[in-house]
Amino acid sequence: MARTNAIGLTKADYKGAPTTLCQGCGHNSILSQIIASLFEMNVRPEDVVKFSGIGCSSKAPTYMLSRSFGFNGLHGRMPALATGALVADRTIKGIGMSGDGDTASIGMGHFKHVIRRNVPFVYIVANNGVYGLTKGQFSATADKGLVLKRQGENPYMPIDICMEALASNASFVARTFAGDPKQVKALLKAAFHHKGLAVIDIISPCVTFNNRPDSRYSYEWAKDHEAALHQIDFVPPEEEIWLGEGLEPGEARPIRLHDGSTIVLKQVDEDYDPTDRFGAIKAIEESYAQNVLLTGLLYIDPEAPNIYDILDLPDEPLNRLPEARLRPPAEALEALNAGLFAA
Amino acid sequence: MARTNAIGLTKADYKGAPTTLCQGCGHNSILSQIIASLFEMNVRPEDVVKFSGIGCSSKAPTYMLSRSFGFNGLHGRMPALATGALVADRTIKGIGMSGDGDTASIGMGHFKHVIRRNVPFVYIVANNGVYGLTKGQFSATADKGLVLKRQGENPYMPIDICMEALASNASFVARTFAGDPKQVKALLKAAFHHKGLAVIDIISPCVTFNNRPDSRYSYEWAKDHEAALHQIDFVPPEEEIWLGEGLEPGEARPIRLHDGSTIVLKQVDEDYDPTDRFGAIKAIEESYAQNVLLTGLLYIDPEAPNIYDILDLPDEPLNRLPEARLRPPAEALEALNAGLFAA
Amino acid sequence: MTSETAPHPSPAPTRPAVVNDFSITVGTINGTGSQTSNLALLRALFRMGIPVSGKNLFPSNIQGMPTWYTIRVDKDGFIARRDRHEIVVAMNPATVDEDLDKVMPGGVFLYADHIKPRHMRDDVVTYTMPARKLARESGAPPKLRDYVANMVYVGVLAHLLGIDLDAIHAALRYHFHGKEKATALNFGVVQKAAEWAAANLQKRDPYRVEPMDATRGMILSDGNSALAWGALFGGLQFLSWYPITPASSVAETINEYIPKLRKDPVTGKNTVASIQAEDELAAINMAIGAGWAGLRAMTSTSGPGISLMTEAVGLAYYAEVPVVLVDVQRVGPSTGLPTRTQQGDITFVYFLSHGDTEHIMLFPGNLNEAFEFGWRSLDIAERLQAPVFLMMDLDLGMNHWMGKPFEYPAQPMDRGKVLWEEDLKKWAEEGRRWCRYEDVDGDGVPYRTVMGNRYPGAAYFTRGTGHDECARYSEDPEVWVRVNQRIKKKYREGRKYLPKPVLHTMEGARLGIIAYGSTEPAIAEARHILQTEHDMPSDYLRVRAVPFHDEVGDFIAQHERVVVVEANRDGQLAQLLRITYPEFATRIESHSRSDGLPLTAEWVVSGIR
Amino acid sequence: MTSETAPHPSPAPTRPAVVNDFSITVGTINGTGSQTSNLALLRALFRMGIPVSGKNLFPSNIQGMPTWYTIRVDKDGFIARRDRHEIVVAMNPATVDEDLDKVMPGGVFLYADHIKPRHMRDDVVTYTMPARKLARESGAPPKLRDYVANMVYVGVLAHLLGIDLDAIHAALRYHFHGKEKATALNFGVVQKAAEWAAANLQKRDPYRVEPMDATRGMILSDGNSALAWGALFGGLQFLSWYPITPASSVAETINEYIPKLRKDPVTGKNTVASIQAEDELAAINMAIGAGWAGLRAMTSTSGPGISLMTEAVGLAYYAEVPVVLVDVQRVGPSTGLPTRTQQGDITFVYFLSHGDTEHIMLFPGNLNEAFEFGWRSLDIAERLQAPVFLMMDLDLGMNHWMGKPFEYPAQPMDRGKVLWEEDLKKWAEEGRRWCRYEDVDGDGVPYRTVMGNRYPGAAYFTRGTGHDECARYSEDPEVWVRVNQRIKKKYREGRKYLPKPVLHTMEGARLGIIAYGSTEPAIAEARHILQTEHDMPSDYLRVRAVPFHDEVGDFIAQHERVVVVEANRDGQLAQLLRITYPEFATRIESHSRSDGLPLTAEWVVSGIR
Ligand SMILES: Cc1ncc(C[n+]2csc(CCOP(=O)(O)OP(=O)(O)O)c2C)c(N)n1
Ligand SMILES: Cc1ncc(C[n+]2csc(CCOP(=O)(O)OP(=O)(O)O)c2C)c(N)n1
Ligand code: SF4
Ligand code: SF4
Ligand SMILES: [Mg+2]
Ligand SMILES: [Mg+2]
Repeated sequence: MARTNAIGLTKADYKGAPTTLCQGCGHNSILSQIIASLFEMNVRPEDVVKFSGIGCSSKAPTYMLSRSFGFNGLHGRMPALATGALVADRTIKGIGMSGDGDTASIGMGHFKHVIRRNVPFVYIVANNGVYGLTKGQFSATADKGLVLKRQGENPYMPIDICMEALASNASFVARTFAGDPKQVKALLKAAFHHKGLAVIDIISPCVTFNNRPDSRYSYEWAKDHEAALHQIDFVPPEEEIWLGEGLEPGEARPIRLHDGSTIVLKQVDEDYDPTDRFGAIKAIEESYAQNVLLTGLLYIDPEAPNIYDILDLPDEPLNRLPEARLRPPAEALEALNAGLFAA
Repeated sequence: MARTNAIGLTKADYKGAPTTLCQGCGHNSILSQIIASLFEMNVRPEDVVKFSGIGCSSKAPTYMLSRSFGFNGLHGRMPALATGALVADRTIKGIGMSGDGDTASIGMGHFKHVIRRNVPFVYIVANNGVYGLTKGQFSATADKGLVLKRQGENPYMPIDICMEALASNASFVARTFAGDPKQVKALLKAAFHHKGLAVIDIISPCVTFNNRPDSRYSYEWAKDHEAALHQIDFVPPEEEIWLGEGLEPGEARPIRLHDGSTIVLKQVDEDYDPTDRFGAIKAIEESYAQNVLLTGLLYIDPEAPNIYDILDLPDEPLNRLPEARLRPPAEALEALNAGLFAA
Repeated sequence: MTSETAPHPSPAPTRPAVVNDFSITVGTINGTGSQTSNLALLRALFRMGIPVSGKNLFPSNIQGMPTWYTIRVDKDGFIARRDRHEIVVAMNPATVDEDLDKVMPGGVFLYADHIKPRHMRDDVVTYTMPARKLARESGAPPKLRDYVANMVYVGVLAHLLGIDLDAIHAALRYHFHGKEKATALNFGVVQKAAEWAAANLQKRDPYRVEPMDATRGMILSDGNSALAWGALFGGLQFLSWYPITPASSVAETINEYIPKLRKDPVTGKNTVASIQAEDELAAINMAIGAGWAGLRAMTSTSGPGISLMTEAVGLAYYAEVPVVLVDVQRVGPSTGLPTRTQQGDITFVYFLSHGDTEHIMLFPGNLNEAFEFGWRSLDIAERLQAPVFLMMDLDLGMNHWMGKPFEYPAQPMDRGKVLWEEDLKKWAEEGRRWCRYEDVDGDGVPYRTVMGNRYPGAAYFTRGTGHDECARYSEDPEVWVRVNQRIKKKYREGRKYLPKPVLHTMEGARLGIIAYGSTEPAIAEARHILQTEHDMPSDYLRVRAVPFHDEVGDFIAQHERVVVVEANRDGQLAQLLRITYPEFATRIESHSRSDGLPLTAEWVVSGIR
Repeated sequence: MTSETAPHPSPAPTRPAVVNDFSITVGTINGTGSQTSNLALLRALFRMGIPVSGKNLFPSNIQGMPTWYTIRVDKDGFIARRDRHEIVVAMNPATVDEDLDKVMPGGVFLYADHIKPRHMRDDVVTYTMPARKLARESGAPPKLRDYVANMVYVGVLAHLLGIDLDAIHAALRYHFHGKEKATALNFGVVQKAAEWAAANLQKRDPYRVEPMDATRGMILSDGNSALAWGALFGGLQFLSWYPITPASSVAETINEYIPKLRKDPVTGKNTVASIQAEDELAAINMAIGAGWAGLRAMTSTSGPGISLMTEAVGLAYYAEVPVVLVDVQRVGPSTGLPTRTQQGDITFVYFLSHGDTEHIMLFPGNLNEAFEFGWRSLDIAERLQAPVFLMMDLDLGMNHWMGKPFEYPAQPMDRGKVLWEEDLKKWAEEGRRWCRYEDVDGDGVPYRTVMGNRYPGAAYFTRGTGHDECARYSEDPEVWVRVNQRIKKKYREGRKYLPKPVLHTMEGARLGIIAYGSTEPAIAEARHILQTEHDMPSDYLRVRAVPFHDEVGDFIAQHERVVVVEANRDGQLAQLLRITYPEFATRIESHSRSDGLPLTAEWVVSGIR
């Protein structure tokens, strides 16, 4: 019998339609980790909603969580779509799945502005440096100098998703690699419990169009060059934090999230403070100089006000308020009329 | 008689239609400095082209350089418009004028991507933290906590134009203040001679909607808090660099541009290297901590390849090539036909 | 016309009085607060019981450019714009000469004495006034002098025309939200100016006002505010917007009134989420997200914004998401004339987005319909699970109109076919299967669930790609045909939920006029002229929605000649009518014009008689 | 149908031979290289002199999903899609059952022996083939086995139908750009498979091919490539694009051929600037900038991209900037069916952008027109200083069509009314004043200068806001009317530069058919059927441009009944015809369908007979 979690569900309860992505596509690994993390966190699929734009990455949500609502919107507009929807029910948690084309080209403006609004959802960029679904054109995150079939050589400097997120004051910024499932899962859990927008840039190789070993987006390069900032553990609110066998307190850094859960970073670089935005920028800069793929939780501000704080909405789902709480009474209209300039 | 410059023009030759901006609008000061810089650099207005988006700032180009071609395009799309046009004639230099709304909201994506393409023109963001032309709504650069008439309090963190430009690898990034005409002019000259895209974020107070002394975009605040990184001199290619009376070589930093002209930075902070991108980011970060308006040439990469290099176009204006150089000969079509699968 | 010799040549004062039947046009400089003066005049006349309208002709600019305000006073209640200007007030040196040219022969020209017209006309009555002097003497701080100088013409006109000073006082107090100091300062100038005029001007023109009883029980407001309030009373839950003239005030009014009207009675929190988006692409996608998730969602913009929303509207159409798009039309194509009015987005919006579409448009024709459609559009969108376009225009949206007090929505909110947990439970008990896009009732409208519904099987996956009745991805040709034909049916059948056209008939009419939206006053006046001056009685059908009700076809069938009058270049509604009623295509005549100004009755008549 | 008993039940082989008159449909898995096999078949048949067409029915997906390829072989040259499938090849276990169902009674079902159909039919001839075994034996590296397995059906069909192996060899060599190794590997499998078939299969079906002489001098290509080449021969100077199916190959082909065709003979540099934009908003604004600056500019996209270009198209319309927009139509609304074909953007594009607009559309109907309009559209855009829409569709753009070799442009490039320094000098000498938007020639087309012209007074300021004849900012109502009426005139008068409709007549026809674009083959075949089977001769007008030439109105006037056939839901061209010709609105019948597939002659006939 399949293993069940604390709310009695099996992993199958978190699955979606069979994937139609290519065999070996990084996006498929991401899907597995989303499923695994929700299963392990005992989240009801009904309490999750999925959003995406357009691309192979954006098709992915079809292949998970068929018991969750989902909206596969327009190319580049996922952040806006998710913002509108998430306002409707604060008790639901969002997962937005996008690609590097979807986010770093056509969706760049919305990406920046959803960050400013700190809308609480997990914003995954399944980043393969290429346009998969349209068959292999350069995306804005492609390495300078990369040569792709039919496209020639990319002459432009790449956009760095994490750098962009940090520049615009994102409250949660992480980078990971689809080939490092453990880290992906841990970061997903942390992101899921973050109070605001959690940006996760996941290097997710496109085996069909951009997996040559000289590409930063290939499995081979990423595996060989991954440099993890730390090991990440997520501790749900109800559990006690356990820093690990024989670990000195100084060797682990716990970060408390708004809902009482905790992220524990182990084997941390002593100097690295994930609540220091500028330090995160610096680390990214240096990772390029060192030619490594820096992964881990780069930055977090666990308490930054989110859009619910800003809009001052009721705690109940807005979409369930009855007419009596939405339509002002007749007296209000009388007062309004009385306040107008009348003859 | 009016003073003429080396090519025999008076300042009037650089003027446009009478301004219809508000009296005291920072954008008017920027216009004056553009006119002054071109006059002093002996640039023929016919060798300049103006672009803009939509906004008070974007209307501004009408009020200068009536002898130059100009295109007042769509809201947020100036970078794309300018890119297309500038490809047509490499012998023309572009000035793009935009606003904070135009660039940091609707135009954010194009801003990022014109930076990647390093299209050689002066990209001015006349930044007032507000939507002037639509009467005073918050823009994305507005201070958090700012209160504006009819709009309430701004709950969002501001976008920093220079930070965004640096994050995306811009090759020239400067910040200045419309109330500091000397610096504006010097930076404009440097920008004009830069090989690639030159981003200048000019704090340009909107006297009608955002000039309260507690706003970072007011004349008063900016004047009181301006902290210039250096004094800037621009030396055209034909002139000799003169480091100034009694100045030790170490006290001035010359930066040679691709066309042989030189930017000389004086009274420099010893530690500040404007060719160090990361240092620039750091300086901006620190300026917020110190609550100052940091101005000057933040970053320059004088040799980054521009779009002309990338597209490998002829040096002559593309738009003047005759038919014989545009339409392949009949033999080429025969060869093409011969290469097709025929019965 | 005879003329005096001194001090200004002007016609003899012996003409019969013209009472409550003229237009006043004031030429000022924008950014000098003339709106306060003009509204004071408008409101005072209205308070006196006289039908009025006020139209602001302003530049796309913030400060220093010419701007004009026209008040039409008409005892018969005809308040359309006119090309005739009986009384012109010149406060702007830059336009004084053209302002003078505007005055109709025999009319009045009143100008501030710091202004020097280059020529004079001997066929108009001219008065000057010491606007700056009186402003200086008012004790107003120097910064406010330009503002209060504009109060001078209010006072002078009050004297010349006989406008009730108490009514002006009331108008000012209203304007300044009851603030005594501002009211007193301004009213003081009005009084002083009136006194000055009484002492120094000799009335030589025939125009005056007299109190009437034609506005009792009415209010004055602008269409954008009315719409905003309507939406708030409609239970609006989500607004996304991006600033643009002439639509901004829809959102700004909503934002202003959320604290007043939409604090949750239970928690004291806001029950409307309002977000200023980064652009119109974001605005519409947010609104679609919200509408999809079960919120009553709206976005407000003008033509350029609609253009940017094009792709997303196709998504809403095909994924069947309720959302209201307010289009406060200004003059296009392109940036066009951002501060002028047009009915120019009709065919554009109807066919909006690639692929086969046909959209629902509502055309409010007055203040009360702006309010009503403000709430009704939310009902329609949710009922039909479709984007609904509320086609306003600058004239109705930003100008001041008379109206009745707003009426409380006549019916409870129609949330359409939404299934919550208990509904699905009942369906299950009844053995009914729910599929998102199934035409259960035969009206083309499927049942929907919304995000947050936790019932097993309630969740579905929404997409703009091909999908079958159960919302499953599909590239099957037959499925595509079926689903899209069902949607077509939904629009055909759904017409019954849209506001019906309004019919006005005249005895013996053979001529039919079709029009819509803000041209209402011009049509009303034109019909009067046609009947009285040209012996052409007419029937008039005011269309209030597209797709058309059968009544529209019937109306065309019943009239030998049907003239479609509209404020655009190409006769856009006429085009849609020809498509819809090919059998009558030839009898549909188009009379259209777009110059940025509201239509005049004279122009309407010119194309019909 | 009688049936044998063993090994597979199948009809008697005694039926008369069916020669060069059937369809072959192959069901495979995408990403397995079946395109190589299918093209080899298509090209070989074509090389044998037999009229063919090949249509790819592929999913919106990269790898692993079902995909079908249909080759129609028709001795009479009718090459439209058909719903009948005489021969079906099944290579995909996931679709084998539906593939079997597709075979028409009496037809052939050929499947790979690793596939197990769930049922069998006794009314079709069935063959199996050891595809995997032969692939294994081919010596191909394991990675390529799936690819070469697809070569097996090529060889088997070659044997069964009598396809010339040399022709297949030539087709493969062409496909692999002459690379011997790849050609040999694949051809080896074809040969082996043919040999296997010869040894193991007993032909029990009537289908075969015979060489003909119906394709001599012709070529095979796809419309997107043709268009791309046409544009390059048209002197294209600027291309901006954003990837989207089914348009990407327009830009990719242009990029591929810039080095081959457009190296400057003088400097060796590129004479085309091609930029992959960050989105379609950027793409169109770049192209407008380039067109404005005097470059021949184009952007290529599909429906969703056009939707995003909406605002900018209004700017190009009103600021009068030449630019070509290629719309390779796919199925909308919304993301719709990205890999299926439709003529669904007609009314949408015609009315594109807010305000009054009416756009120019060109409809290439075949490969050679795709090439010709590729260059001609650039001429038209510059001649009329306007956006020009080149309305392709997926069927014409991405499928393989027969055509004549491309013809060199028949006339020099028409750069329109552009004034350079020397021109302005001449004007000045002649005392003529130049103003950007002045209608000098009475045809509505003004003269323009372009960026870089240094002549005094050559520069002007372009804007999407109101402007007068001299390009000065203007909010004047009369100016607005004048300029926009002049633009309207430009479109009316400019029709003479657009490709005229093509007329095909039949003796005694009273029926008129109007159609456009890629439906050409279906119409041709349908007319044949109507004439021969239903005694309904027809005249056929193939429209190649909107706005319509007078010939279109004349054609309608001359026919009692006019059926407009198109591949969309709403009969979009018929709607435009009704608007343009209200006097004939009732005789214009619409016969339209949109299911994502190219129209069939049978369906066309069904709506007419
Ligand atoms: C408006 C619009 N333009 C273009 C497309 C075509 N398109 C589909 S997916 C895609 C790129 C997706 O790239 P990315 O986001 O990196 O996803 P990936 O497929 O690589 O996972 C594009 C351009 C579209 N669907 N809509
Ligand atoms: C597509 C579109 N949306 C909205 C507008 C309305 N609009 C005109 S100017 C402007 C804001 C300009 O702000 P900014 O760029 O900061 O310029 P400023 O006026 O402050 O100088 C807006 C939103 C427009 N013209 N087009
Ligand atoms: S094409 Fe690339 S991104 Fe798309 S499914 Fe295949 S491997 Fe993944
Ligand atoms: S409104 Fe503000 S930005 Fe616009 S012209 Fe006036 S001061 Fe300048
Ligand atoms: Mg990608
Ligand atoms: Mg601004």
